[in-house]
Parts: sequence; structure tokens; C-alpha cells
Amino acid sequence: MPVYVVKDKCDGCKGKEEPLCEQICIGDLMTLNSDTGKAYCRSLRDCWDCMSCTKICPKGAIEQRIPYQLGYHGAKLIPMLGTDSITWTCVDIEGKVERFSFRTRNKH
Amino acid sequence: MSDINIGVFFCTCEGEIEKAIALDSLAQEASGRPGVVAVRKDSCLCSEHGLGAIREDVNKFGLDRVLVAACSPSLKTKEFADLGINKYLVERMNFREQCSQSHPDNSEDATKKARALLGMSLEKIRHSKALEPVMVPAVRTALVVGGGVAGINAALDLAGAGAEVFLIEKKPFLGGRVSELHRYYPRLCPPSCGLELMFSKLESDPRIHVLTSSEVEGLSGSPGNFSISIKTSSSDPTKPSEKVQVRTIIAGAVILATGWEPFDPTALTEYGYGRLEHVITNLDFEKSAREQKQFLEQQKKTAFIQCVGSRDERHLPYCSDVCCMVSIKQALLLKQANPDNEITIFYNDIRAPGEYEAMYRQARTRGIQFIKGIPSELRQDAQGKISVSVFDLVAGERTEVAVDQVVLATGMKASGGTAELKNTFGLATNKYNFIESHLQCHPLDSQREGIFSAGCCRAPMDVSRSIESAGAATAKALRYLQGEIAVTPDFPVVDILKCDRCKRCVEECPFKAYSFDDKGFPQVDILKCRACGICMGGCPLGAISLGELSIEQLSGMLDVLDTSYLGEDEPVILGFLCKNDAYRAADDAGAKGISCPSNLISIMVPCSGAVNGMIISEAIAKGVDGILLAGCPDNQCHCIQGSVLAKTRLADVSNKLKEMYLEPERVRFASISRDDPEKFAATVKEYVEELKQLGKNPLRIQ
Amino acid sequence: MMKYALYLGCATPVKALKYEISARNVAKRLGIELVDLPEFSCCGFPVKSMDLFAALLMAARNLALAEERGLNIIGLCTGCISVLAEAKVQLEDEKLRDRVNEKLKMLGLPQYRQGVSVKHFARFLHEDYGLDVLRREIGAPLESLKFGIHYGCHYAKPSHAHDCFDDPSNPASLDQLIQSAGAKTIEYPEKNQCCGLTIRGTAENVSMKLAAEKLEALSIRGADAMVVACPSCCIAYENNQQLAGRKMGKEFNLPVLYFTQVIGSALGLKEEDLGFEFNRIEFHPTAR
Amino acid sequence: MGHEFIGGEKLKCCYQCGKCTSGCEVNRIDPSFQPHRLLHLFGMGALDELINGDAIWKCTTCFTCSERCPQGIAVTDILWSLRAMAYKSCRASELLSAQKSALFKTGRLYPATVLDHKKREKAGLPPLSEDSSLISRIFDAAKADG
Amino acid sequence: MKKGLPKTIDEVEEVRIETDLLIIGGGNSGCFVAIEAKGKNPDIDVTIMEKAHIDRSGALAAGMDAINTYIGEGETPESIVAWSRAQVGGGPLREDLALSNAAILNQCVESLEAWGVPFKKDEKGRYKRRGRFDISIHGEQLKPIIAEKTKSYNPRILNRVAATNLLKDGDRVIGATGFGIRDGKFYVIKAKATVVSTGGAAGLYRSATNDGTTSHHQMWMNPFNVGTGYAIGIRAGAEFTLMEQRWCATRVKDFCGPVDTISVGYKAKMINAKGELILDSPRYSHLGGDTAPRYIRANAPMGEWSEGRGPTFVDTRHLSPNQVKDLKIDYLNERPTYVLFLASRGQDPAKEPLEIYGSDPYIVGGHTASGYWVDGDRMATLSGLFAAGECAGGMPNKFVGGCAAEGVLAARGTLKHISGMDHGNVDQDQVVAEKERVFSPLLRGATMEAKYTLPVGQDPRWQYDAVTPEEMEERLQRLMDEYAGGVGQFFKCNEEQLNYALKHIRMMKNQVNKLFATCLHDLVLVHDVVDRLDVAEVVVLHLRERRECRWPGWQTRTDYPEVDPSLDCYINSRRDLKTGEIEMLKRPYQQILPGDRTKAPSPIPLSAEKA
Repeated sequence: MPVYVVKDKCDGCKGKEEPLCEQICIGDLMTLNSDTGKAYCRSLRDCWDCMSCTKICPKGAIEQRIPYQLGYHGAKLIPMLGTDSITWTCVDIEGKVERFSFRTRNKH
Repeated sequence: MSDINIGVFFCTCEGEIEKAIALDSLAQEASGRPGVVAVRKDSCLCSEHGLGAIREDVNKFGLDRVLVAACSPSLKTKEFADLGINKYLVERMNFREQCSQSHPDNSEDATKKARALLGMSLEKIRHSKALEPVMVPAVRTALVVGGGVAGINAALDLAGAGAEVFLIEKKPFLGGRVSELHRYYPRLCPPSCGLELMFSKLESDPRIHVLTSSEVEGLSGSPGNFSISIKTSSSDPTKPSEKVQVRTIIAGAVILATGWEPFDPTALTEYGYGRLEHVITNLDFEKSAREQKQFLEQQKKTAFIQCVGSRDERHLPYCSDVCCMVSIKQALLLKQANPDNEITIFYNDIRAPGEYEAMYRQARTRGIQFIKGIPSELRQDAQGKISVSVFDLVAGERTEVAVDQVVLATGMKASGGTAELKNTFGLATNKYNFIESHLQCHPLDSQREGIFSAGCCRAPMDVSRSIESAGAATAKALRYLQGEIAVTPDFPVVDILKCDRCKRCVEECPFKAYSFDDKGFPQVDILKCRACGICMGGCPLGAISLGELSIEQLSGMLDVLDTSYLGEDEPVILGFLCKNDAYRAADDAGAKGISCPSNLISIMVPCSGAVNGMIISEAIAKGVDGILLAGCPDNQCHCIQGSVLAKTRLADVSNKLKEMYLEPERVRFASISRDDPEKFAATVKEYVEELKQLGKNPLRIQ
Repeated sequence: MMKYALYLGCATPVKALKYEISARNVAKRLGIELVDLPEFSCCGFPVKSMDLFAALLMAARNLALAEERGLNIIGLCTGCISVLAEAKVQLEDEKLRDRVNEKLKMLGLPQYRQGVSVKHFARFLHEDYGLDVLRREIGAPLESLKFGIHYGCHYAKPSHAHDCFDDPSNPASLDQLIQSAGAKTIEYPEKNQCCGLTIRGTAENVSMKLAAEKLEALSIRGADAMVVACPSCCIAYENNQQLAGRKMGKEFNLPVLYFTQVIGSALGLKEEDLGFEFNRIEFHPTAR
Repeated sequence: MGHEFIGGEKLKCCYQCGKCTSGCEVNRIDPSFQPHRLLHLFGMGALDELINGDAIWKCTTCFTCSERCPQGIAVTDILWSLRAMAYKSCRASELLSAQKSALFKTGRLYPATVLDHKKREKAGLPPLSEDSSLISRIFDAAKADG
Repeated sequence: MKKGLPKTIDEVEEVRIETDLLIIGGGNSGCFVAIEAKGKNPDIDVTIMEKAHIDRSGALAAGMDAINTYIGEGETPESIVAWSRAQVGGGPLREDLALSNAAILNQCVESLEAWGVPFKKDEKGRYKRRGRFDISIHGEQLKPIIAEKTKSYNPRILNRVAATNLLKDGDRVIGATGFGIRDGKFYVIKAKATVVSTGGAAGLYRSATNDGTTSHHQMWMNPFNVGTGYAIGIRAGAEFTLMEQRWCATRVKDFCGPVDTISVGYKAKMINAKGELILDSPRYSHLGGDTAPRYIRANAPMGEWSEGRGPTFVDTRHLSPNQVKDLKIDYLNERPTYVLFLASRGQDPAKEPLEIYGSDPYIVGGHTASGYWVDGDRMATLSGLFAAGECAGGMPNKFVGGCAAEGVLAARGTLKHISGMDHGNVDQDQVVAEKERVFSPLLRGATMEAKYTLPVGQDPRWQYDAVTPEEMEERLQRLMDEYAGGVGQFFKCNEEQLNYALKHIRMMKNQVNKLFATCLHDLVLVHDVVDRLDVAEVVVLHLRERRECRWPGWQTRTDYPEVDPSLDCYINSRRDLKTGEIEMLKRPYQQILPGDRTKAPSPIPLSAEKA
């Protein structure tokens, strides 16, 4: 499942090494291009679309896609992480927008 | 977790608050809330009687949280800090300035808003923690870099205040630029006398250790315990520096007095310095005057040209501050030495602040000519006479004088020493390479805690002001030289259970207060930290919290915020207001009776840069219609880049909103300066209207 | 063989044949190939007073034409050169450049891509050809002669346009050039003074006085001739010499030469190859 | 404003030190010409006075003032802007109108006479090309704003 | 971030750690091992070796929408075990393990809520049940929350270190070796006890949705669980059980995501092309219809396809808009991109039923019973080696809750074992050989890069005269699919096919020394495929050994279509360390809970369902 990093949003987490997406990727796929200082997915084929990187990216710079072989072009799924909640926006290929907002953590 | 005892105290403020807010009904509700064991209403809580009552209840009910509904938390802070309970367990609700006073004409809404505030504050206070100042041991030793007049005075003052002082100077001897002068103004006394006095004091004081031919090699550690390595080369000029000695000094504070360098006017070729004979700089003048008696006495015509290189886009874009007075001083000296000396000063503006005006007047009475107009070039004839042709702006006509010598009033530029230290100390400098500080509010601070600047490494200034700034810097430095430093406990704490070591906080901290622990987790040096919360605002995982205001508290407040407290159709704005400017402006709005929509609930933050994107997202997700982040204008931010970062982060959220097919207008940044309550009120009004146009936050409807 | 586009401008080919002739021959003698681009037009200097953008466009046009041929520009008129050079600097601004290129396209002209250098012939000899190399070529050094150099305002100004190659307040390169021809040059306060030709039509008195002052300064100092590097200046000092004298009640008889003529004769070129017949005040370097 | 004000940006920074006028050759001879005053008037927006007056035509464009202005104001460029404005409101000097007609006719400031052509030929110099429409084409292009 | 790679083996930096308890795999059960061990005895030194980052690793990486095993009102540990036994057609199933697990199951599940995971509640404030033992949660942050809890006990966490083999001292396991995926170092970790909790094996078979290009990993289980936990045990000679009991499940078609969410959670029944209710059809009703064992239900859709009644669906057309929304939220909690998938098809479940299909087979001992043969302490047949979660065999239907409980039990086992235990002696020769084995692919890679100049713009490694891990992985997956009963063959296989598979697996094993890597990430891929080969071999041997059809779908032998009563036992295997051969053995079934093993006591009516 392809993930794409939007260049001008990504700031490489400023730390110059191991940005959050690289830290979190379960497949060791996200990594930093040391020339551009931007992250990228080193092997689209191997992504399992868990969206951990997409969710954790503070700049909202990572987009998840469905392989065309399986789903048609134009659908979007965008997470917005709050402190204890997550809000998802899903847009289907006809442009229909759906939103889902729910708790992900309880207060202690 | 209602195993805590909360007391809620309402102040009617002699009716001022109650006239708009139905306190009794709120009091009743409060008493019903979990954990609330005491509720009291008083006509004047800040009075001895009122405070007494609170203390009483604290004991009687064993309160471990106190909630005060009264005036703005930025007022009466001392009074409400002393309630017989840790002051961090006392929460203030701004019922007056930002509620009753700002919605005077609508008591119903004021009460509704107060109710919302009550709920949020009750939630916030659950998560408050008792905090005590942290005492950090500190040495009583100070380091002064630079043996010029500023450095020497700083050393003397520090020693005078009981500190051990190391005074280090690059050159083999002390005295700095001053020792190159012939006389200082305004008293026209020779530097030597003043310097010799200082030198003898330096020698006689056992607490002062002077290291000449010495340079700073590196600095580590933090305020109170800086460790500075210093290289001393053989001070004997005859011997080459074969025996170089490196030592380490532990110092609690550092004062930089690395001075200035003269501007070299060769660049302005039209004046032919170095090409034409008898064209000299004001510093050359001092030298000659010091070395050859007849230089002043022997009769000649002299012209001074002001602002050579200074106030010049292409050279020193700033005013060098001293040149006017230096030329006047030198002109006077020439006159004193020989009344027949003819002197013309070509100036643009004469700057003679304060009592210096007297010297300026004296110069004019002594018959020194002042011509407003800057010559464009100098031409020398065969006899060596220099003709100065200028358009006299006052007379409105051209005049030409032929003189024997021309003195170019050249200015001051930042010294190379400062530039070197910039790197070794990791300091910031302004665009003219002088040591950066918040010029207006913290002129003596560098951007590093515990390191201060005095004299011309800060900005061009004359001898008396250098000495003055040395004294001031000393006073600042003393905080770190008391043997121990009390640090207010509102600094940030990193939750390493959440932290993923992305290093953003380390990169964004304007005061470079972060370093890494052995596991690679960021740790804040509480002495370098200024608790601006920019790290808290930036942490993508919400893993950083300030002592006074934690992510947990903020998200807790959002949990209980009823987004329709004004009814279904009224938009709700959550305002994060910088405590330095915006929040106080908001208070003033209330105090001045400028009414302000009750749609805004404000949260005081140390800096707009302290607001975390996750909190904003959370608020939007919870159905808040608009987020107003109000901070200082960029160039006024006390945390240097706080408001700039805040804007970038806000931009990230609004981009995200756009992608989510939500209105990016739901987040907004406003620069509100402290003295502009009108703008604050107007901004809120306007925003409310705009949000009404936008309609409800779609996530609120869900 | 070094190859350059020769930028003549308007004045030189009509008003200053001796300059053009001498320049071409000196160049040939030194092995510098100067290519003529018939498409070259006016540099835009006069147009500045009508429409700065149109002027910029004209300059850009000339730059682009040379660039298209892959040739750097060498010029004889200080005015033209400073206009072209200044345009180069202005066109470092991308927005402006795009706008200009768009117009050039409209005119069916090549785009300007910042790939061309612009230098006055004197600067070229001084900087690129090199004084040492030149000295080696000098066959008939003019030891006995003493010249007064007039640079002309646009020779080194505006300095940023000319990469500050010479001191705008006290230029020296032309002196050094002439000195390398063996001759002496005169230091005089009025050295940097303007020839005044540009305001000949609008402020004749000023114009004449400016010219006269300089002619006088050099005559007093016993200059054998005045050396110039710009056709306009030459007009001011040579063509108008008597006029200027009369206005100021003076008699001047100061030969005015182009630096190329001086260098040329020092290189041993024949007078006819240096356009000496066009000198209004007769002068024969070898005769003295 | 646009390109008419190339160099005008810094105008407002002028603090009237008079260095421009001090160094002005023209002012030395004709005191009525005072660059600093032109800047002042320009700053005050007294465009008519400037455009209608003849001062702006007295500048030799020697660049000395621009070179030395401590505020980096391109005085000469500003004068050109003023002239252009004057030209556009038909206040151009005769000289300029003369130059203009020459330019528009031949594309050169100094049109070559038959005699000139002969001379050049005799001297073995390459012939001169003329383009009667070039300048107007360029002006049109400049006007047609993109 | 390509680190400077070693030119020689000696250049590889070595890290040596001595710890009391080594946990290989910091997923759900691994974290529970650490938490339990540290909780019970804070003084012991615990080390977690994790191939990814414990904040998001293992099967829970993407999140979870439900806990499939919780003993709710009216149920008992016995009833869940009986149910579980029936789900696998009466076993074999280690009832001893299952009962001990069930005893602590609930407290593990409840602790998750205490740590901050939001659980859905019914109107009475009880956990919202969606099936008999299923409860719904908002588990988007499930793994991060477990990770935070783990960190709070401050174990040594080695993120981005992949295990390569177990260290042995005679028959005793004394730790493990691994390599740093980021730092390129070789880790030698001595431990008094070692727990294997790396999860199961995905990617042995080609997934039906794998089109080679960007959809290679379009599968249900986390594809980075490659069976390393099994492989290191196999290589060390531990005994394994029921490796033939493959998890072949019904999954949403073309996405290969979970389907219980819909079928169980929203009572959506399976239908075929004709619109018939599949399980109510005479073909299945006698097997129990909706309550038929899991493998029957899993196999049903593929059965329909193979008999020409595909496509097959779960019928969601009865769902209300709110239910559709909840359904999507459930997916967002577990596999968010399924919602994206529906959007990319412009599909509304309330209008069109959702297509379903068979998944590729997985070896996941948390779902079926494959894995290490362990004793009551969860200790494997090698002393000092423990197994938890999907690695522990003999006990199916653990899922999230059960795996967590296994972690707790394994931890208790290790604590018993550790007391008074020394560290044992590392065999230096083994370490040297292992280091060579692990890092030589990098050296080969370097030679390759030195040898060829290659066209830019494409992955040059394809041009090299050697084998890339991707190539071998794809070969293995195709082989298994076609010859070892993959979804492409409707899960069916026979003796000949299996022998063929075995032959080719061994050919590949002879070529693993041709595998090469040009960066540390490649090195991970190399060892992934090496481990998969070892697991695949054992799986095929087990499939061959079970000459019957005990769980059609999970294990279907076309040449032995009946159940053979003589095989009502565990089929186990163990590598003979001398010969290197894998020997097969049988172990008898021991029934503890009385009654018909194939029947679960009828479900108690759920108040949740009435509501």
C-alpha cells in the first residue's frame, strides 16, 4: 500500500535523523533523505497501511493510498489526532465527505 | 478521582462581579460538584477578612485544592498565593475583567460563561500538582570576559558584592580601548587617572583574579555552575607563547564585555583616508593628542566630518552614538590648547542627549562652526591644503573651506572577540553582530540564561554608559552567585513514556535549554529554561507539560467544555492568550468596560508558542467553532520565536482542516499588543461574526 | 584567439571614427577577435528619460542577442556599457527578468538567460588581457609623453554595475593602462569631473563650464594631450573645445585622444591605422 | 508605480544630509540645481512642480550622488523616473524630443548621413544597419503590459 | 539513512548484554510478559528485543476494534474453553493450558481499560458484547497505551533489533542473538530465561490480493510478523505442535481485512451469488450453520466459489446509517484503510453487500493451535525457553485477551525458572558462526555493488548476479500457494503437491547463501525470507503427516477426504540437531472437560442482543 510524503509539508521533524515516521514504521520503510531532509517510504510495495506514520506526523505530510489494482483513484482518508481523540475524514471517489470523531484514550 | 477536597470561593468584588453574574446559583451548582467540600461567597476576598476566611476553610475542611472566582489571575497574585496551601493548588477564575466587566449588559450570558469557566476550572484543578521551588547549588564565582572599562567595573562591582571574580583579557594588559584615549568627555579628564584607580582596586582585592593574554576556549554546564576552559599564553611579549596554560573555571554567571572596534573609513574612498595626507580618524586624533603635545597647540584649521560610515546603509547602518560628542570634545580640546584654532564640524544631526547638550552649547559659544551638510568628497591641492566643499543646508548655498586637517568621525563596530564568543558560548547576535537581547525588556540578557553583556559588545556607547551597564549587568548576574539558585517550578517536564525522541523540542527551544540524557531522551536544564512552553507547544506526541499548565489539564478542560453553553446557535471560541500581552489586553478591555462577546473563553498561556497542535485539534474535534491564538507581534515576543512558531503550527492545523473539508478560518492568530484592548475586543467581535457566517463546526453537530 | 561581440552603440560609428578604427586595429594587433552584430541597436540610454522599462527592454535585447551567439560583450562607449551592465544587475531579479523575457518573446527575440558579460574595452585590457601581457607587446613606449586621463562618469559608475572593478571616486585603471604604454599620467583634483555633454542641450552654461574647467586644469599642468574612453566625452572636449574656451574667455589647444590611439601607437601601429587624421587638434606621438 | 520607480523604493529613507548636493558638479555651477531638494519634493509628492520645472533636465547622470548616498538611494534613477513622467505628460525637453524623433526614425541616437556612410566605407569599416520600426515596436511591447 | 556498512565481518560492532529475562518481540504478549515480570519482581533485569518500535508493533500496530475473548455475564472459564474446543472441531486442544489461561483472562482484559483504552459499554454500563465472547473497544491507541505501561516499569527496550537465533548451552537456551536494524551492530544477549513472543508467520503464502506491485502486503496479518519466533525454535531443536492447523479465514475481498467486525459485530450473514444464505444451505446446516466451527465458516465462501456460486458476500443491506457509521468506526480502530477502500470503490454497505473471499493461510498460534509445545509454565521443550502469544502452541482462540494472558503466565513461569539460575556459558564458536551467517549478505551486497555499473532510476539490485530477498520471497509464496494448499488452490493439497513443495523449499534453502543486501533494511528482508523458509518446511511436513481432513479449509487433503480417528492427536515435530532432519511425532489428546468435544454448551442469551 503506497504512502506518499508531501515534500513541502514534511520538515523531517527538524531532528536531522529518525523523524517520527521512521521511528514508528513497523516495516522499517519510512526513512529520511539526508540530502533533502525530507522523509520518504523506501518501498511502497511493502507498506501494510497501518497508518501509524500518517497519524503521528505532526505536519500532516503523509498521505495513504489504496493500490489502484484494488481501489479507484481519488479517495482520501485523513486522520487528525487530538490528545484523547481522533477525527477521521473520508472522501470517496464521488467526493462524498464523511467524518468520524471518537475517543482513543480514557482519562486516568 | 474525587478523593480530593476542593473549596470554591466566589468574590462579589463589592457587587462589581455579582451585578452581572448570578453567583448564588453558581455557588449552589459548585457545591454539588464531585470533590467540592466547601463553597463560600464573600464581598471582598482579597481583603484580610476574605483571605482569612479562605485560610479558615482550608484548615476546617482540609482543602487540598482552592478555586477562587474573582478578578483576573494577573492581579492580586501575592494575596492569593498565601492561603496556607501550596500556591500551585490554587486556581483563579477570571470572573471580573473577562466576564462580568466584559459582558456588563448581558448578565444571562455572563452567567452562562461563568458556569462554563467553573466547570473547566474544576477539571483543571483536579490535575494540578503541588510544586515547590527547586534549589540548585551555585558557586559564588563569576567570570568577566574583557578587560576594558566595562569589564573592569563589572569585576569590581561583583567583588564588591562578595563574589569571587575571574577577569580575563585577550591582550597582555588591561584597559581596553579607553587606554587609547587622550581624554574622556564630558569632564575631559584623562583616562589614565580613572584607570589607575581601578587597577589599584583590582590589585588590592583578593577576590579578583586577573588573567591577561587569556582567551575563553569553551563553555559547558549551566548557570550557577558553568565550567569554562581558559587558555593563557605567556604574558611576557618577549617570550613567544611557548608556555601556554589551560585552566578550567567554575563560574555561576558570566559577564561579557568584549568591547568594540573602530570602523575603518578607507572604504569611503571619496574621503581619501590613507590616500590624502592629514585626513585622520577621531581615534588617530586621540593617539596624536596623547603622544605629541604640539598636535593640539600648533595652530591649524580643522574640519570634522560626522557620520563617516555610521548611519550608512553600506557600512554601519546604525548610529554609533558617541561620534558627535567625540568630535565636540576634540574640537574643544583644540580650542583649549590654542584659541586661534579654527574648527568646522560638518554634521547631519548632532546627538547630545541629557547633560551633553551643555557641552554642545559650550562648543558653539567657543566659536566652533557647525555646518549642517555632509561633504561628498575631499580634494587636496598641491600645497596639501584640503578643500572641503559642502552644500550648507541651513544657508541653502554651497560653501567651501580649505583646511589643514580633516578628522573623520568614524563609528564603532562589534569586536572580533564578540564574534568568537558567539560560537564558543552559542550566543545570538543581532544583525550588526552586537550581542542579541530583548533590547527593550531584557537589554542586558543574552539569549542564554546566566550570561550577560555589558559595554560596547551590546551596542555602541560611551564610557559612562559602559560603566553604568557594567553595574546593571552585575546586579543581574548576582542572582546566580548566591550559593544557590531558587528556580520557580513552572519549567517543562518530559514524559519519557510518551516521548519518541524526535528532537523537535531540542531544535525549537529558543534558549537552547534542552540536552539529551544517556538514553537519548530530551532533558531540560531548568536554569537555562525560561518556561515559555514552546517545547510543550511543539511536541508532536504531547509528551511535554509545564508545571503550571499541563497537556493533561488542557485536554481535561476541553473534555468538560460544553460547546453549546450559550445555546445551540452561538459559536464558541476558545482563546489561548499570551500572558504577557494578549491576556492583559483582554483584562483591560473588561476593566475599561469595552464590551466583548461572551462567545470567547480564554485560557492564559505563557506564550502563544506554548499551545500544542493536538490541543487545537482536540478542541476542534470537541466541536469548538473557532480557535483564537493571540500573541505578541513577532518582533515583540519575549521568547524570540514564540509567536512565529505558533503561526506555523496554526498553519499546519488550518491546512489539515482544509484537507478535511472543514473551514481553515476556524483557527486564527492575532497579534495583540498589551496596550490594545480595543483591538482585542474588535478582533473577537469580528471573529464571532465571521464564525456565524461559517455556521456551526460540523464536528460539533455529530 | 579570444572572440567577443563588439558593441559600438550610436555615437562611436558616426561621431568617433578614430576611436572605432584604433580600437579595431589594437584588438587585431593583440589577437582579440571582435565580431560585429548588425542587429545590435541603441543601448537604451536616451530612452531612460522616456520609459525606463522600454530602456531596460532595449538593453536586454542587446544582451540576449550576444548571449544567443555565445559571445561576451566588449564596448567602447562608457555610457552604453554602464547601461547594459546596469540592466544585467537589474535583471538578476527573477520577476523582472520573466517580464522582460516575455516581452522579448513577443518581439520574436531570444530570451535573456544571464549568460553574458559586459565590459568596456579598457577594463577588458586591464582585467582580462592583463597589463603585463600588454607591456610585453609595447614596441614603441611613449616615455616622453604626459597625458591627462579623463575617465568619464560611466566608466566606473554605478560601481555595482561594474562589479566595483575600479574605485568610483578615484579610478586608476586607465592611468595604469596608459602608463603601461610607457607614458606618464597626471594626478589632478578635477580628474573625476563630468564632461557635461549630456546636458549640453538643457544647461549649456554648466555643460561648457564643466568641460572648460577640465581643459584648463590639464593645460595648466602641461598635459601633452587628454585621453578619453568615451565618444561623448570626446565630443565635449574635442569638438566643443573652442566653443567652451570662447564661453569662458579662454584659448585651449589640447589634443584629445582615445586611449586606443595611445596604446596603438605604443604598440607601433601606424597613425593611419589609428585614425589620427581625424584628430581635430593635430597630434603625433612619435614626433615629440 | 511599477518600473517607473526603479530605485525609488528607498526614497523615503532620505534624511537630508545633503551629501548628494555637496558632491554635485552641476550644483557647484548652477546653485539652483539641488538634488537633495528634488528628493525632498518627490518625498512630499510635489510631482507637478518637479515635472514642470527644468531642474530634472539639468542632471548629467554622473552617478556621483547615487554612489555616495548613505541611505543607498539611487538618486539618478529617480531623476530618470521623473523625466519619464514628464515625457509622458508631454513636458519633455526639446533635446529629448529631438533625440526621440531620431531614435524612432532610424533606431539610432546619431543617424548616419550619406557622408558618414561614405567615410566609413573609405575607412574600411562595416556598413551601419538602421531599423526604422524597432524603437516603436519596443515601446509598444513595453506598453502592452503582461 | 544508509549507515557506513561493514567491509569485513570484524568491522561489525558487537554488543553484549547480560539480563535475567529476555523477551523476543515487544508486541501485545511480549509487553505483558515484561509488565508481569517487573510487576512481580522489580529487581530483575528485563530486556525486550523488538524488530520495530514497541509503540506500534506486532498485530496490534494498526489498532484493534474488539477483544474476542472475554468471559462476560453468565459465562465461565469452563464455558469459554468448551466453546473454544468446539470452534476447532473438538480439538485437539490443550485444555490444561486453556483453563489456566481462562482463569486470568478477564483481569488482563480489564487492566487494558484501567490503563486508558476506551471500552464500549452497554446501557447497563457493562462491556458491550458483540458476540458470545466478543466485546467492542476503541483500540486505535491500544498498542501505544500498552507500550507506555511497559515503559513505566523501565525494562531495557531494544527497538529495531531483530532476533536471529537462540543461544544454547547444551540443551538449555541461554539467550539470543540479533542485529540492529539501525545501528548495524551484532547483539549477543545472555539471559537466564528467554521468552519468544514474536507473533505468528504471515507471508508464507501468496495473498490473493497480492498483485506484485504496490499491493504486495495487502494482507490481513501484519506482514512483518514473518515467523521468526518459530524459526529460531525450529533451528534450535524445540518441539512444535499442530503446525498444519493453518489460519485460513474469510476476509473482505480485494482488501483482505478482518470480517468478524461485520459478520459477528453486525449480524451480517454470508450469502452467495444467488443470494442464498450460505450457512443455512443444506451443505452447511448439518455442520451447525451459523454456529459451525470456525474453519467451516472460513472455508464456506471458497467452497461456493470453487463450486461456481461465487462471488460471495456478507449481507450488510439491513444496516441502518448509524450502524454503517459504527461499522466504519470499528474499522478505523483496527484497519483504517478499509474505510478508504470502501471510499475508493464508492461503496455504501447499506446498499451493496460486501464481497468476501478466502485469505492466504497464516500460521498464527493465537488463533489456531500452531506453535511451541509448552508445559503449564509455558516453557518449551528446551530448558529456559518460553513461548507466549501466537508462539505458544496447543491453544487456539486466544486472540488479544488470551495472548495477553499467555504473556502473564509465561512471565510467572520464567520467574520460577530464573530464581537461583546462573547465566550458563556462551559457545563462542556458535557466536562467531552466527555473526558470519547474519552479516555475510551485506558483504555480498558490497561485492555486487563493486562489480556492476547499472542503469540509474530503477532498483539496481534486480540486475545483480545473485538473489534478492524479494525474489526469493515471491518464489516461496507462489510455491506455497500452488502446492501447499493456498487460497489459489482453495486450500486443497495432496501428497504429491506437498512433496513437490518440500523439494523446492529445500532447493531454495540451498540457495540462501546467494541472498544479498545492500543496506541494513535489505538485511532485514533477507532474514525474513530465511526464517519463512524454515517455517514453511515444517508447515509442509505437518500437512503431509496429517493424512486426513480434520479441519477442511484449515487443512484439506484431497487424497484423504475423511477424518481419521487414529489421528485424533497432536502431530508434533522436532529438528534432530545431529542430522538436521525434522522428525515427526505424535502426542495423545488429554480431555479434561467432560462432554462432547464438538459441542459447546448452548450460548446463554445475551442481554446485549435483546437490547
